[in-house]
Amino acid sequence: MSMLLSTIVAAPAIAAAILLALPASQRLAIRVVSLVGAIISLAGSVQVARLYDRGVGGLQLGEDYTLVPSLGIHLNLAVDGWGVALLLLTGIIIVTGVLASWTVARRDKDFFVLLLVLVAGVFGVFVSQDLFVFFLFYEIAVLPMYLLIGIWGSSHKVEGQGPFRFAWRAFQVGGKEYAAMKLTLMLLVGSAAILVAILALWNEAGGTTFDLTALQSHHFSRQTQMWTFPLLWLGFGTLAGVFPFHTWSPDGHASAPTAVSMLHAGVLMKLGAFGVMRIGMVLAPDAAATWAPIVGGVAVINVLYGAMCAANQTDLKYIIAYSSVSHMGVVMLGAATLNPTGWNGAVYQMFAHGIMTGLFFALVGLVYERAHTRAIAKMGGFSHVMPAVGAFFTLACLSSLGLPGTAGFVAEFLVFLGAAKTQHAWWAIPGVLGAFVTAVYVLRAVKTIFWGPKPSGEFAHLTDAQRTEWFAPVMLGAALVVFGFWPRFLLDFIDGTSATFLNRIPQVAEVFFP
Amino acid sequence: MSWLELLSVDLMVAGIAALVLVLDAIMPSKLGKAVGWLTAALLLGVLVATFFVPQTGTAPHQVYELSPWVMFFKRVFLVAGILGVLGALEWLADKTPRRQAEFYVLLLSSVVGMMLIPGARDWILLFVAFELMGIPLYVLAAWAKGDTVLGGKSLAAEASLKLFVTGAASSALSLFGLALVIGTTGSTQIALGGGAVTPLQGFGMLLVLAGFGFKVGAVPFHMWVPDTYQGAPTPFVAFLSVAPKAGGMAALAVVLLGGWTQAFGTWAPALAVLAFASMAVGNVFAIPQSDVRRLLGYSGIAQIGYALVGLATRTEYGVGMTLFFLATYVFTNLGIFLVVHAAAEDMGGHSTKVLAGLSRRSPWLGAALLVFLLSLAGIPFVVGFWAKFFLFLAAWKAGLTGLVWAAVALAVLGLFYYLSVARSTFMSDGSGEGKVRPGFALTAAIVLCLAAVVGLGLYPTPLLDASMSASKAFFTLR
Amino acid sequence: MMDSIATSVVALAMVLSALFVVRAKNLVHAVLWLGISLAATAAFYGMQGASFLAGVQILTYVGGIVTLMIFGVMVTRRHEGSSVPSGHKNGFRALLTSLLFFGALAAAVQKTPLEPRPGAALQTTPELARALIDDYVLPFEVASLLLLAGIVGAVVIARRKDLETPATAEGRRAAMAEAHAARLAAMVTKETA
Amino acid sequence: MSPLLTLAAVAVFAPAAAALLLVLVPPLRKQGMPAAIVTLLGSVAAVVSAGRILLDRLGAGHAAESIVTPWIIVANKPLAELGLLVDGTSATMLFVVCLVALMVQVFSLSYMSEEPPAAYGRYFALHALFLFSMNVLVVAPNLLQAFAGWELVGLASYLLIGFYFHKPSAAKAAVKAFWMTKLADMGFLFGLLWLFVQADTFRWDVPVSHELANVVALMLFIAVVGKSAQFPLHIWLPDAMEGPTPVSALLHAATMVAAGVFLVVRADPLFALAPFARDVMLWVGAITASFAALLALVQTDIKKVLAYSTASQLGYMVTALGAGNAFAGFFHLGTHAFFKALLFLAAGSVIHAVHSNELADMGGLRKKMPLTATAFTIGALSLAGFPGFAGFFSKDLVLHSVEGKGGWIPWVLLMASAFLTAFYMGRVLIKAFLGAESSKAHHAHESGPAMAAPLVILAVPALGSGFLGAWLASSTGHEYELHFASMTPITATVLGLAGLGASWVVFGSGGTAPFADVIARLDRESWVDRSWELGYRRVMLGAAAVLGWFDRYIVDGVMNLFGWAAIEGGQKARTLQTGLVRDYAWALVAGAAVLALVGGLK
Amino acid sequence: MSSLSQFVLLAGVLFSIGLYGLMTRTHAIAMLLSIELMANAANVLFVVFAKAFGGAGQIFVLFALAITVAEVAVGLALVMLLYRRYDDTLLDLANEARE
Repeated sequence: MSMLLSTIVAAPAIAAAILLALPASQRLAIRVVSLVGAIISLAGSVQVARLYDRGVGGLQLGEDYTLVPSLGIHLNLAVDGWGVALLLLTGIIIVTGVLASWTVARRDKDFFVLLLVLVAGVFGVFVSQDLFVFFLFYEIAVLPMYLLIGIWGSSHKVEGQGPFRFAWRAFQVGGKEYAAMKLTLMLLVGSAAILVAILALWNEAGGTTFDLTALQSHHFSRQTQMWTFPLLWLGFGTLAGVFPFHTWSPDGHASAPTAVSMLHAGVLMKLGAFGVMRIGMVLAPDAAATWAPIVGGVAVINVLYGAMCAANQTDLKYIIAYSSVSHMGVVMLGAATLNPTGWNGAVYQMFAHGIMTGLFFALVGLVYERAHTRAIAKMGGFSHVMPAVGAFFTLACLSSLGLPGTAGFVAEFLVFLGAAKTQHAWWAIPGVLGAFVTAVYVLRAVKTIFWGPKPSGEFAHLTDAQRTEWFAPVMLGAALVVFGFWPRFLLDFIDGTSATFLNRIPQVAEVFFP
Repeated sequence: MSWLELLSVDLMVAGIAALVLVLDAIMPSKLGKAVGWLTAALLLGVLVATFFVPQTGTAPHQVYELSPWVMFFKRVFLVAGILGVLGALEWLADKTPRRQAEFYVLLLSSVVGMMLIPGARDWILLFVAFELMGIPLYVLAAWAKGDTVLGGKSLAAEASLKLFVTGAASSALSLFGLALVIGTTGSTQIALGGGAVTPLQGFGMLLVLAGFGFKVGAVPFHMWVPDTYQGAPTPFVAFLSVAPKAGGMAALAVVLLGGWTQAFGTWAPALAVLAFASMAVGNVFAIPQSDVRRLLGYSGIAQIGYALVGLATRTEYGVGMTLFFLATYVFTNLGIFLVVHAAAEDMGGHSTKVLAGLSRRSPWLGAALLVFLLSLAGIPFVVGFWAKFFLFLAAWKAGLTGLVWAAVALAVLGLFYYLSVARSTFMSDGSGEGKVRPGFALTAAIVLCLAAVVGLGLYPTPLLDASMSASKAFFTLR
Repeated sequence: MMDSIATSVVALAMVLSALFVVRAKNLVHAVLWLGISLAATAAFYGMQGASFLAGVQILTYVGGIVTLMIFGVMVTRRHEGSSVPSGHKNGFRALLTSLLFFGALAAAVQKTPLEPRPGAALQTTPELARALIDDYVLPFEVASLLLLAGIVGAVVIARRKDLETPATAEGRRAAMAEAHAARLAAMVTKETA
Repeated sequence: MSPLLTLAAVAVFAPAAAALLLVLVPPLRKQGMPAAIVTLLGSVAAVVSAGRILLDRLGAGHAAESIVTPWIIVANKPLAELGLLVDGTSATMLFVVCLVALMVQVFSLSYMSEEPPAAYGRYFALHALFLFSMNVLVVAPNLLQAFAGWELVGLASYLLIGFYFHKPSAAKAAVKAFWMTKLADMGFLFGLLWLFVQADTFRWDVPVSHELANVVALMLFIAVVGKSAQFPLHIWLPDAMEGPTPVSALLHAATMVAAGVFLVVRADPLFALAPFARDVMLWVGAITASFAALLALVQTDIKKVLAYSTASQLGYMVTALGAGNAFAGFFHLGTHAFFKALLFLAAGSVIHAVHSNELADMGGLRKKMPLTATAFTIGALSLAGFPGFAGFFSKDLVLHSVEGKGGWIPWVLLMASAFLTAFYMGRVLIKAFLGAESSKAHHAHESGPAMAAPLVILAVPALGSGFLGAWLASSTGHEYELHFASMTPITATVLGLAGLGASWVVFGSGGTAPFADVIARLDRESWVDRSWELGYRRVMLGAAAVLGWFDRYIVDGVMNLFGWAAIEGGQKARTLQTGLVRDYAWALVAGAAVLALVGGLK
Repeated sequence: MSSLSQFVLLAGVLFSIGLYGLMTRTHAIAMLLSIELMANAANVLFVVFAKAFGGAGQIFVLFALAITVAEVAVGLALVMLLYRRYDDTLLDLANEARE
């Protein structure tokens, strides 16, 4: 039995444990330990991709440890093709995230501990083949966010308006604590819904095992599926930013420190979408088919609405945050297609958006650290002083608007194609429109921030990326282009797994896999 | 073998109490902290001894029945007693140096009472044990009678009187109910046997339930909880908040599931209502609280609501999960109160405002508090998560889906105030200066709790297996 | 017939004196009414054939507890004189709740057929004694521990000398008297408002 | 892989290698000149390969060679493929593109020499990127790859227009160009999606129903309208002149904007099945040709004249395509690429000399810059359709194909445009090269050999490529016939000469065009531009503002409402706990009484 | 109505009176008195039932008496504490915890 997967999951956790033992004054050691933990995970993920036999497909590299025998809970780890892609994503993001956090000054030990714990949870979710353990890791991945944002975040103020103005009295809207609390509570309301659904499914399958493979082979009654699926969809979907439960995301991402935004938008939101597909749609296939029109309908709202909201923002982080809402809509749209094209696209979009938004937030962090403002109206001509940042930002924008040659294109194209293939072909229209609106707001942002006359005054002496700051943009940018030009590096993994899962949806299986 | 052997553990604890009393009488002024250490050490010895004494057996006249179920509870109470003693040790020596021994005697008496509950098969024994558990608590709640409590107000009288008056009243209520139940059957055996429940018996049963409800702090018999938690000495509250609750739950289990099995139609709906009301009221009322002890009081009400859900399942599974919940609750809640106590002693108060910046002034205490809070909130890899999750599993399996829905939703609400405490202690920097340095015994107690909460969080199986086999024993023997 | 009249008289005494206990304005009177009620109860026990209990009732309750109460009232009274206000608030709410309770009980009694079991006999005093040291020896021992704990507890609480010197106690007393006046005033204004 | 395909691969990947090298090795790029050398090497390799392919194609008829590899896999089957397709069309286009690109790059060596090294390097890196992208499009074996190349050239265009990103006007123009083309590209994407959904392929020559063909062709045509600056999406092209002049020559005149025409030529099998789409193209092309020609008449900026002229000429090509003669459009594309590139480079030479784009700053340059003047004149005459020049042949073919279509109206419009073309080119010639010298022109002088050589080289095909029509037709599999004796060429020639003559009459004496005010207003306050502006600011940003507000204060407001309710509820609830023991007792008793009541009545 | 039912109701009346006192009294000792009434009513019930159905009702009463004594002892001590703290024995005074 290979220990590869458990190594990937445990490396960050062990690194965090070592950090706990280190004195807070050992600042370099803290960073090095964190980085080593992250790199081990990344290397492990790469190794997983190498070892995974695409020809065979299915679950591979399995490990099984009994956790709670009396309840049939096993720490059952294995990867499928989706897992490979998402492990790679997480590995890349955490390594770059650690590097992007090199300059965290306050309570840095705590910061890295929480960051590593969080990422251990994320890795865990992607390799868990036990529903309970899946949920366990899912929760772990969600909670450190509260502290990460609450302690290291940044605040601003939003004045109350509109009919619910009075509710503004209760808290400081826009503050980091508000953002952290809103994020955590909304996500945990989501987990509560998931929990109930899990209980119901577990109980109906006999109440003896949480093993996903076993649960998959159990055909749940249509009635159970019909009410558990929406719970799973909205529960996980809250993390994936499904409208109208996306509202934690802009505030959360805007308030979060760089690496946290990277991880959160880059990886955590994918956890939500992954959950909807891997748990919701696979375990409740009939309901998924029945609910698909609504899931897809909401997803296209997400795409277009998120893009339009982003177009209205003046704060750089809010732009990126809303763009995440929009792009996660693409993922959910892909999921709702219930065909291999759309599903490949959805998973690919998870990867592509993860990398892209990681790059975005890393760069925004760089800019913010230097300019100390996120109001794009105040910026201008930054390409004169930080050309590389400008170039990478543009690259991220291009992927974001789905330019061929970037990973974003492959993903969005597949999703739109998948959508067009369904009975609800109109889904593709708002989808593509959303991509256009994205082009409008991202390029406007590039123009405003990076183009224009050479900055003067306080911005005249800003510097380009330096030393460790280079890693994140270079790695992520390269990933965007490489996986954009040659998507098969990942698609070959993803494709086999999508097919396996879709086979479970009878209506779909008939059409695509006769 | 005398049947007294069945009670060896209880006798040992009573013996410790006697020893402490005698020692105090012989050399009252020389003992100092030693008496506390001695008590803790001896209790630890008893805890070890529980593994070597008879594990099963029945006393004559079916008054008492020893089983793994009973041993499980005994160990839980012993652990709570040890941690309670350790937690209070330094505070006692510092604040009330002249009545340390009495504190331990009363605490141990209460522990003896608790330990007798789960094995009781006769109403008289159960009732007396229940009161033995309760009466010392009235006194202990008033322990800080003379000194000015942190924050300026001495709340000892208020804390203990509220506990006492409501406690005595609920004793009377359950006595009246009991008269209705056992008077009409003519037997003091708890086991009710078959036959229909007459309305008068039903009336009585629910009065008894109300009386027990008081002890576990279930709504609407919970009103004393916040006031007492806030006013009584914190190290004692740490004990009060867990051990008597477990005792009350044991009594409920013995009576409802062991004795009145056939009459579930009468009490099961009421239990569900109590569970729901406790979860709802506890979670909602906790939100605006600024005093951490008071907040934890409401939190405790809510937590007991969850445990009641476990009992309401009426299944071996559910009871096992409840045992697991209670055992972990001992570590979690004792731990959190001890941390709050340690912090408050050096920071000068128990409000969230005063405790702000704890983790800056003492990183490990801040982290410990965070861990306990997360455990109470039910976040993974600390034991509270498993506890809640297992309960929900059992409840769902038993068909109590409505309660699970409510419990899950209210658990999220609970997060709101747990995180508020974390926000203050872990996130904000606060204004005070200086380290927070709890004494050795207190540190030891906190570390033990922390180790249990984290360790069981990572690998809950041993405790779960113990709980399940205890529950199994209970259901086999009843 | 005589029996039932006597029982009725005793019962009436029990109820009336109980009513006075909860309605008497003077606490000292209330305690004395309690004594009468308990004594009437002892008489009731006697009529029910529980003569041993009747004796115990007189000894512990009337002789012990009531005396203790009187003592307590006297020690804690604020002013010289025999009148101690016993306080009475929320009477209507309490009345309704009590009636609810009693109504519920009455309904339950109404619905329950209560026929004495033929042949059932009250335990005689020797039987009681045997039961106490045989069947219920364990609870008996536990009860002794309970009494011990009660005594220790009562002593610890009632004892005054722990931390205070007479001087500080005097100062505290003065301060408290002041605070008390203020609190009472506050309560009065709150009530009137 | 056959040698031919290997050559095609070289043509595609040599510029790609250059671009990649310049991206990955920043020092190389930042040095400036090394970057130019790398790019030029790539382009030379591409030109040589493309030339070799073209020679090979000379006698090969229209046989195609191709190779593909799976690019996107779905359900274990290739959904999309990448590859190379070499036939007459792509071979010709490849050569034209590579040659013009090389010429422009050589020209730029000198033209851009005043830029700082880093910018110089960036410029050439972008050129390499462009050439790669364009070649990807040209050799595309299917619509999807064509789309990829299509978008990538759009990117190159965006980056090159925004080359002077410190100028707000350039920044704005770049973004505008991208937005407008991207807007139109949605049509391409929808077309692709719909085609694939219905026909399950991205092949160029998929047999489909008329209905589907019409829909897909129309969708594709929307993209063509954007990329090839057809009415009403033409407005980005004049603004795109903010980019360096060689960029305008290459992207916004010769190659990239012609990609739209190339796409239609490539997808001819599809368009052949789509009569309705063709009708639309006919009209849109004709309107654009005449409208843009009219606007070209009043421009004072030499590059803008050429830009409108480009739009107008693209209109010609589109009309031809709409008329069903893809070859005419393709032929005109080829000749236009040469003479328009020549015109732009010559204009660039002038601009370089006088440091101004304004016609008013020029004048009498024929003496100072004879070579440039000659080159410009050749280009202008070719554009005006002067007999014997390249433009004459291709334009003739276009006009001929339109005969009788659409009730002769498109034909009339194109004829009018032919007159206008000659008229405005005459105007530019006269204003820039004849007449009195302006103060700025006084110091002008001919540029160095790096700028002169491309002019000379490009002048050759601008003059003579018209004679290659028959050969081109045979290698692309079309019929080609000259119709000198018919009405159309004669009318066109007469009108062209008349235009030149009229311009001599009107402008030779320093006059202005008739109705200049009216036309100028049509241009500056163009309702087309303003409509788009309005659409963007009012409709899109307006909707965005509304939705943004809705999200912040309604959606979020509802969430805040929950939080508020929890906090307020807690605050309200705590007053229930009075702290009075009798209240506690009451709760206890009442609770117990209710419980007992239920228990007793059960 | 049988005499047994009447006796049960008698106990109920006594208990309800105790409840009433518990809920209305503000003086700590008066509350204690009410609780004594309640306990006494329960004892009455025990005795009544013991006579009707046999069983260990009387034993229970004995234990209940013992417990009551302990409770009263502790209770009175607490009342003293209250008095010392507030210089009065009104329970309403003990309301400082809640803010």
